[in-house]
Amino acid sequence: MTPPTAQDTSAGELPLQQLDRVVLRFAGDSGDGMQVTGNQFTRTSALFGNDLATLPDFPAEIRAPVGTRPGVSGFQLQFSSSDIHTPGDQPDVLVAMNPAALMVNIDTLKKGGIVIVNTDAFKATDLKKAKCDTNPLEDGTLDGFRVIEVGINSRVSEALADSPLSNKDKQRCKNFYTLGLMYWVYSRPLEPTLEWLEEKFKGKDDLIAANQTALKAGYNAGDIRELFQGQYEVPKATLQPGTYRNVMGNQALAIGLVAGAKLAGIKPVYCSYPITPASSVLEFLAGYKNHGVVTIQSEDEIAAICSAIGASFAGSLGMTGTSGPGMALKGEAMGLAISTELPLVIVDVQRAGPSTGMPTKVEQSDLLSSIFGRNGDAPMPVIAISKPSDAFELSIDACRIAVQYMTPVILLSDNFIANGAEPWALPDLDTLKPFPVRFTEEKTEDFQSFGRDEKLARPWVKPGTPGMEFRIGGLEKAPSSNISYDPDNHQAMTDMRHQKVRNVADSIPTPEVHGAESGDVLVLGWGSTVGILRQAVENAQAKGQSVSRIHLTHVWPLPHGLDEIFARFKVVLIPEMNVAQMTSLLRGELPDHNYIPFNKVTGQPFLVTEIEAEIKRVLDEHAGA
Amino acid sequence: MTPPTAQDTSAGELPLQQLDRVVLRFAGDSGDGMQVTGNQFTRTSALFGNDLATLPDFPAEIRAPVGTRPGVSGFQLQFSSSDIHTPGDQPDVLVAMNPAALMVNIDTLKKGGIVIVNTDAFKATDLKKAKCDTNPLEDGTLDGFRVIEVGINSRVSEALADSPLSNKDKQRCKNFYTLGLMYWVYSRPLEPTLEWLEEKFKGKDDLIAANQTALKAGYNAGDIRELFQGQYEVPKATLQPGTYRNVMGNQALAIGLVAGAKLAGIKPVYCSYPITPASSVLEFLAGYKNHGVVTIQSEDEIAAICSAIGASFAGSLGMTGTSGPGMALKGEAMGLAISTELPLVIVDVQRAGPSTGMPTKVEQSDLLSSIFGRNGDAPMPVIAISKPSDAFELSIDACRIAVQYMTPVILLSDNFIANGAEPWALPDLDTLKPFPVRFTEEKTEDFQSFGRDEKLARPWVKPGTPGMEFRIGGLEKAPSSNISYDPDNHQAMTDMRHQKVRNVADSIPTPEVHGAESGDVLVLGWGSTVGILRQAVENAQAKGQSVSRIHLTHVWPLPHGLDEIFARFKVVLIPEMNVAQMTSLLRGELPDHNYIPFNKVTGQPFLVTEIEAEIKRVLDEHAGA
Amino acid sequence: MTDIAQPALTKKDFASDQEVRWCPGCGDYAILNALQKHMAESGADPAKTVFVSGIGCSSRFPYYMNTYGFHTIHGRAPAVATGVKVANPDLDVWIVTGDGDSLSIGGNHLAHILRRNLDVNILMFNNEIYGLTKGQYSPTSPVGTKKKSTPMGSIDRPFEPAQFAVGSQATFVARTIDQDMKHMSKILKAAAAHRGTSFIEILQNCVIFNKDFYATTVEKKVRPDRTVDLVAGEPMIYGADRDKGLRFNGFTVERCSAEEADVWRPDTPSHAPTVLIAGMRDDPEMPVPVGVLRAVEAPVYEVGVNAQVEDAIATKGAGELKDLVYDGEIWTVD
Amino acid sequence: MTDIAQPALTKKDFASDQEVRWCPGCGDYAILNALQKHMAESGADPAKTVFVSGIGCSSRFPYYMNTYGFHTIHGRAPAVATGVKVANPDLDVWIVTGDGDSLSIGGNHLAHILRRNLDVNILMFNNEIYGLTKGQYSPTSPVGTKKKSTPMGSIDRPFEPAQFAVGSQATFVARTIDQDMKHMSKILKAAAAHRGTSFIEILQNCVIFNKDFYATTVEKKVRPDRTVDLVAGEPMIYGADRDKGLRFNGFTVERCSAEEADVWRPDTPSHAPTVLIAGMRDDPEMPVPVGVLRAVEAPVYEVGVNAQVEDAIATKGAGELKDLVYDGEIWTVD
Ligand SMILES: Cc1ncc(C[n+]2csc(CCOP(=O)(O)OP(=O)(O)O)c2C)c(N)n1
Ligand SMILES: Cc1ncc(C[n+]2csc(CCOP(=O)(O)OP(=O)(O)O)c2C)c(N)n1
Ligand code: SF4
Ligand code: SF4
Ligand SMILES: [Mg+2]
Ligand SMILES: [Mg+2]
Repeated sequence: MTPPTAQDTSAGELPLQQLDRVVLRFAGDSGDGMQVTGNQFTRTSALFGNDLATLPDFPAEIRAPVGTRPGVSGFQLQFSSSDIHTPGDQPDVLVAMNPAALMVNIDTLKKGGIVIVNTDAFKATDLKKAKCDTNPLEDGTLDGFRVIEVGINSRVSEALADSPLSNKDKQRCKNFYTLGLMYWVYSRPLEPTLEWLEEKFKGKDDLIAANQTALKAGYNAGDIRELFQGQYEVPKATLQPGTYRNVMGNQALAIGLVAGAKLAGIKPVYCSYPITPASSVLEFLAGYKNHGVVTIQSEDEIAAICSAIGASFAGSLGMTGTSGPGMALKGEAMGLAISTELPLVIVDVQRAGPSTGMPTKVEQSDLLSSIFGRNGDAPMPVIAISKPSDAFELSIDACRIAVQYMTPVILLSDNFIANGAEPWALPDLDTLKPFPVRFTEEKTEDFQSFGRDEKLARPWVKPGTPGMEFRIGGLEKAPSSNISYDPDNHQAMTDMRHQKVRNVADSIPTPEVHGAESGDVLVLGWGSTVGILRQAVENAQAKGQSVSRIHLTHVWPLPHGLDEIFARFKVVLIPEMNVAQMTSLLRGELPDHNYIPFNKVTGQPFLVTEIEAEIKRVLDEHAGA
Repeated sequence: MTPPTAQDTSAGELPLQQLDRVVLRFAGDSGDGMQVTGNQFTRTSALFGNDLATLPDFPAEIRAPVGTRPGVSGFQLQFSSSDIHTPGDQPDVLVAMNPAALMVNIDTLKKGGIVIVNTDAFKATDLKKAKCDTNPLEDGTLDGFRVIEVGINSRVSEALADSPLSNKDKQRCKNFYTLGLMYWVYSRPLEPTLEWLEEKFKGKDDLIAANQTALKAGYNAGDIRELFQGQYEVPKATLQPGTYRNVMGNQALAIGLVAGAKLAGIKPVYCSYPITPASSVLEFLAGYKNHGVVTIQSEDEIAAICSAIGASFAGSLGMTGTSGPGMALKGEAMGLAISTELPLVIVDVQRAGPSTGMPTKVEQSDLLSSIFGRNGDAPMPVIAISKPSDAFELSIDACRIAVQYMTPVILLSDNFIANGAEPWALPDLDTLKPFPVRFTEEKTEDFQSFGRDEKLARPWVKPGTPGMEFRIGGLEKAPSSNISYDPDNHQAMTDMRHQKVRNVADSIPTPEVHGAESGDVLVLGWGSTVGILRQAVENAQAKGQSVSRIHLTHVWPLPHGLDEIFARFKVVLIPEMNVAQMTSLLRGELPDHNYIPFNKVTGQPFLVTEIEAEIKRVLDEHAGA
Repeated sequence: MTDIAQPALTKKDFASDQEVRWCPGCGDYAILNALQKHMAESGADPAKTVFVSGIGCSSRFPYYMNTYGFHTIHGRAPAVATGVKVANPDLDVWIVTGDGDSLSIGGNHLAHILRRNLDVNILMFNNEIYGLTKGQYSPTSPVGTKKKSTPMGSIDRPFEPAQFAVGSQATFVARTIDQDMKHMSKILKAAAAHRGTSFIEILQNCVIFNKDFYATTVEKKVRPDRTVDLVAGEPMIYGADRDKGLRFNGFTVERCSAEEADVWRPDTPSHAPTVLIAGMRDDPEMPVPVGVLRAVEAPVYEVGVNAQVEDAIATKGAGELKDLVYDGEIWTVD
Repeated sequence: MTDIAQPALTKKDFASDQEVRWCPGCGDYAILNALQKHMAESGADPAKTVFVSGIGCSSRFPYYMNTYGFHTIHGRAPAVATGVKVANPDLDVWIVTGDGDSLSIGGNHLAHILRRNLDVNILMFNNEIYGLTKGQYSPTSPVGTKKKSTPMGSIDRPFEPAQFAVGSQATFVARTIDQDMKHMSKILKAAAAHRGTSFIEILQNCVIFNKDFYATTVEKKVRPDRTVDLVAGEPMIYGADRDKGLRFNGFTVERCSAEEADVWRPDTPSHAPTVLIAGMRDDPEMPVPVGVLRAVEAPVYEVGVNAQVEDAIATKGAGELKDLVYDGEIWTVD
């Protein structure tokens, strides 16, 4: 599909203003379809050619009571004609479908921003459900904002007067009316959504017609246009040339795991027990059976990792995925995979903890437990995805490391990445380097089940191979794989396991420094903070501050070259969504540098402004030093 | 009982030589009763007034095949007329009941040491079982040692010619014959063991008589005496005045947990699933029911910790205990205890890992996983026992911290402590400070289930209390205990949980520096290395080296004052039985010092000489700096 | 256990101040309602009542009861409840769990609490789906269930909860229906009266992810013909006109006329009648049995545990710390 | 599954080079012996045979078989074996476990593998004790067991393994005795022939920590009168003189003369006969049933899982990576 044009031929009389970027937030009840609205706006903008970033924000409950604050569902997106890396700190425009949505979101709206409210949803009962003692439309709550009041319910009823749908069903078209309105304001084409509706409701013509009518009605609501004092246009961005699609983190991750197994030339067996926000990895993979993907929904997380280990033992690529509480359960079995040196990919889509914590909120607090959270000296590589679009590549790399080094690998993602969607510059698949597994099928003179290649990986023998029968287990073993309690052997095996994991660093690139190669402050990040840190650092650099940035994807072992890079900066500033875990790690590993942790543990991503302010604070404190 | 005298009135003609200390090792088949022999020698020496330290060394199998190397059971002890802190690096004397025992242990014997062999057990079949191609008595294996050959089997048969026991049963008295022999050599009294036998076999007069006869026959074996060229005496040590008993680590720990609960004034509920080497904590506690101790043998480790959490929720003191693999399973539930802020004591008797590892061998490799091994930011205090005799005090302290701070606490021990026995200078029980729990029974104006006292502990409300009903769980909560997804609340609660654990440092002493307050090298240890490090550092100090020593019991949070202490030394040398875990921890926490890790991961304790050599190496490298 | 006293408290007194957050129409509301009613009617003391749950939509239950409550971790409620009850046998402990919580991750703890026979009540909300994680099949979903993680249909044969429970030596097993308030109340009362672990499966409607299962099995319109309410000592009769019956024929259950129906005896020592009757679930021709499926007497775990402590004290005397510390061979150094 | 071929390999070929390290006299030796014999006689291919175990004395088993072997972690063998079998259904997978490994920590995985009905064989060595950890009571120890952790006797009511297995929807349940080589061989053969999960409980003598249990139940001298060997299609007869019989009477089993004995039908659709017969274990007057206690047909999990993959390929075509990556709405920027 080629991008449609943004021409609104009917905009005639009202001014058309060009904007570089806009942050838009849709908020309503979970039943109001705000995720669909947001996704449609995103899709249309992507097809149009904007750069963009999104932030869906689900309620914790499946269906919280209608109209209540916990039931509010939100979707924020930033679309732009230039490079952007975050969904934006503060919306320029807030669409609030009811009082609860207004109250939950109004604090984030930019001073002077636009708020579009559905006045039909501000009746006394609505206010009560939202726990508003007074009407926020009247009590001064909205002072300082530009308020655009639209009776969306009535307008939808009017527009759909002729539709055969029930009243209730008609009201379910409210989100498309709103979307139409916003399409007009931002000069977006209707076609992509009109087409999407036909696809989506195929066979249900009344629904297609009603939603399309509502969309157009919103778009054409002439009288409302006046309130906006004009239309805006956010021109196409000059994006990196290439082929794009939108992708969510969990989906890109799932595709990456399949790709990894294909590049290894073996069957992927993904075993998992559902848990928010990792469940959809299982669900995506279950849909890829025609790619030879085997999925097992296990009875619990322990069974899941154990079955994955069994699959790897049998010569497939065992994989498992979960979130924090499930990770805490898998520790013992991770030890088994480490001790038996079997390849395994363990996905951890992090969420806010400790314990059950806040399952739908973001956090990066499983870093140290990923690295250290098992009994004994039990080292294993850990990789951290930064955004949906690199989930593909890093998942492949996790598979590569697993089979090349005969080791379990942890692949960290988080809630923000998992459910966030962004344009993915599709890779040229021919450039992907295969890393085919070569099972050992014959015994050479000096063959040992725990013999070593140049990477220190042991040979992988596949059960079923005649003459190669062997036994392994979690007890300490001699190179022959027989049980050994020999003291020197235990020392040697312990050292071997450590060194093997350290060796992984030889196969990963030193991360790039963005900005000057030396200076006052180096901002170091990992994981899903990447866009925010990039934006903040670019802003700081634009102000002439001596700040550079580095982002880690391979967090254990650390890549080579960091010591030299850190040495070129006065301080290394480490913003993290946890209590200074990366800081502890780096101090333990590369003790000779001045690390400054900057932490936020609210279940919400950092704001660009927060990072900018911290950079400034650190510069003030250390630049002179 | 008052210590019997050491006078051997029959020693007459042979010289009596005084020794300061002796290291003795009994080794035989698991069926040979070497543990009993060792324990009797220990007991007699303790009653006599020596200082001593022991090292039992069990085979991994319950009953390995008779006569094989894996079936060898050993018991080493050092007894001394002066202060000692270790069972000794190398035995002066080795008693080897069969070829397997000889082969497994001969390498550790001091050059020129004495080896006593049971020649009756060196027949061709015995040699085959022990996988000896040639007879070690003849092939030069024993060159450089003083070999004393005794046909123990025949001598026992002779001595018991009149006993009505079967031949097989007679041969089971071999160990007492051997013990008698060693009693003579080291001028030990027979009475304590003669009495013990009467107690032990009460009602089985034939057994009593036979064992007593064997013991005396060994003691009186005049012709063997010649071979020893005399008798030795290790005079009483000038021990710290006080009342003593021998105690094993797991027993002292169990008693400490009971004491802790008594001092807290609440019922201890210990829930555990058996695992080597933690099982005997459960077994000891199950014997203390008349102290109001409740024990539950749970279906697994997860159930065990969960039941303990339930017990604490109900107002008892929940406790659980396990070893490495079990710890790895408890992570998720630990998070629940952290999130709900319930008191709980979690005992981890460490063993060699990773995975199943070497269950009967020692290691200190659960340090970092104890501190970091759970999803989310999930801080919890960690205490490390150093030796059997301080297990009592530190177990009490774990209980104190748990109830005073409303937090789970990990209490680390290890295999070496658990099964090691040593004289315990019994505490004056009147000096133990009670820390009675005060349940909150009424709501003050500002009562909140997660309100805070000056320590930041929340109030403990006991179900059953009228009018105080509340709900808790693992989801993030507001101070009211209601579920909260509020971002600021999560930040505040996360910070609170961290600060509360940090506050524990206010209630623990800064550890003492042994030796000069400043200097070149500070040797830092934790856990069961204490005796070895003490000996090594004292030896180094005696040589005039600039070395001091510090030993941590509270490993998380770190006690106050370490930064200042470390700053007074050029380097901090950290010997550990793991891969530099304490070093990583200290670098992360107190980054400004020069830490040098020194690691041994063989499943065996350090030798004093190894530590001395490393101290020297470090001094050579850094003293000039 | 509690004597039926003059209800001093009303149903409302058992509602906490927390907003209930299940989906509109969810069967959980009715169960909450029934429980609050039961508590009031049985004269329960909120201060002595504890609800312990795992994780799942169902497991949010304790937050809505104005009693003590513990929302623990997934699958572990029986283990936590064991600690609560052993520590304080005076508390009236209720476990609330889902089909995933209790039979997927928590199957082992469920089995063990049943064999130990603690005097607690287990309410297992069976909606044959994982609700909270948004609709994956569960260990009670029938073969062929097409849900998010099984686009081509599930393969695993389901557990039959009553059979699982008796296979774990349960002393009390019952089944009821969220929408049948009267029946639920009756079963709750019977469970509360039972001394030992009462396992109650409640067929519950997840209107969002699995309402079809419910509609074809126990929804009001199909219920009379699709279920049979088994009452101890009464003939096994069902049908809108109560004209249908069930009888045993060797090791099968057969449909028959009401007159020919056998009498139901949930106190039969053998598990056989329970597993036979519960096995009808596999057969679409047969009604789903509800009511008390098994009720036998057996010693109670927490009673035994605490009795040993008392016995030990009675025989050895209440231990003093010094007896433990100053024990065995003691010597003095001056 | 394997056709009985001319035994090309001998029993010895199935012994690994590892020294066997159980206590002298341990019943595990006899079982190892029986297995090696079975493998040789059934013409098994060592390269296609995998033994998976948990942790315990029993679980050391794989080290002694000259096949592929995986000594995993405590209680998890069924989960590991599930992965092995699903990944490669051609492998002949045997699980070796103990009463603690399978019914204490591993109860849930055991239950789930049974309901899924993977085509594997489970050998559960029941010595009613934790051997490896030196003698604590287990979930199969009778009430009142006085061992290390229960000086005043255990309180928990034990599981009855066969009842637990059928409660978990097992399709094949059998019981045999370590010292009865002939019977063991017969049962191993039957289990190997069964398509689906075969659960075999082997009464095993732990001579160190629990030999008394064994002596009073199945030791050679008491065996003829204390056990009954149930054979499909044959009357239930036992006794040294084979003069005693068993018959069903409603929901009870009664002793009777050999002539009056009922015929044993382990393929009865209902679980009832199995739970009835297995329930005799509670009654010291009744013999312990051995033999095949249940054998029914049901679909096999790994077959279904892999068939879905094949079906998907057949209907959608074998997927190429580009189909996944270049999927959905694609646009280009030049
Ligand atoms: C250790 C762990 N694993 C997985 C989850 C995710 N999870 C929460 S509830 C649930 C299943 C819920 O199903 P059910 O018990 O049937 O309850 P329902 O929501 O249907 O009432 C799962 C898989 C979790 N919270 N913790
Ligand atoms: C996670 C974990 N918990 C506990 C243990 C200790 N453990 C090893 S085997 C065992 C029980 C063994 O009993 P059983 O399964 O009956 O085997 P047996 O030794 O009697 O053959 C226990 C508790 C362990 N190895 N791992
Ligand atoms: S998802 Fe289903 S079970 Fe959960 S609250 Fe909604 S309707 Fe109820
Ligand atoms: S302890 Fe018991 S089960 Fe284990 S090897 Fe010895 S006799 Fe066998
Ligand atoms: Mg459910
Ligand atoms: Mg056992």
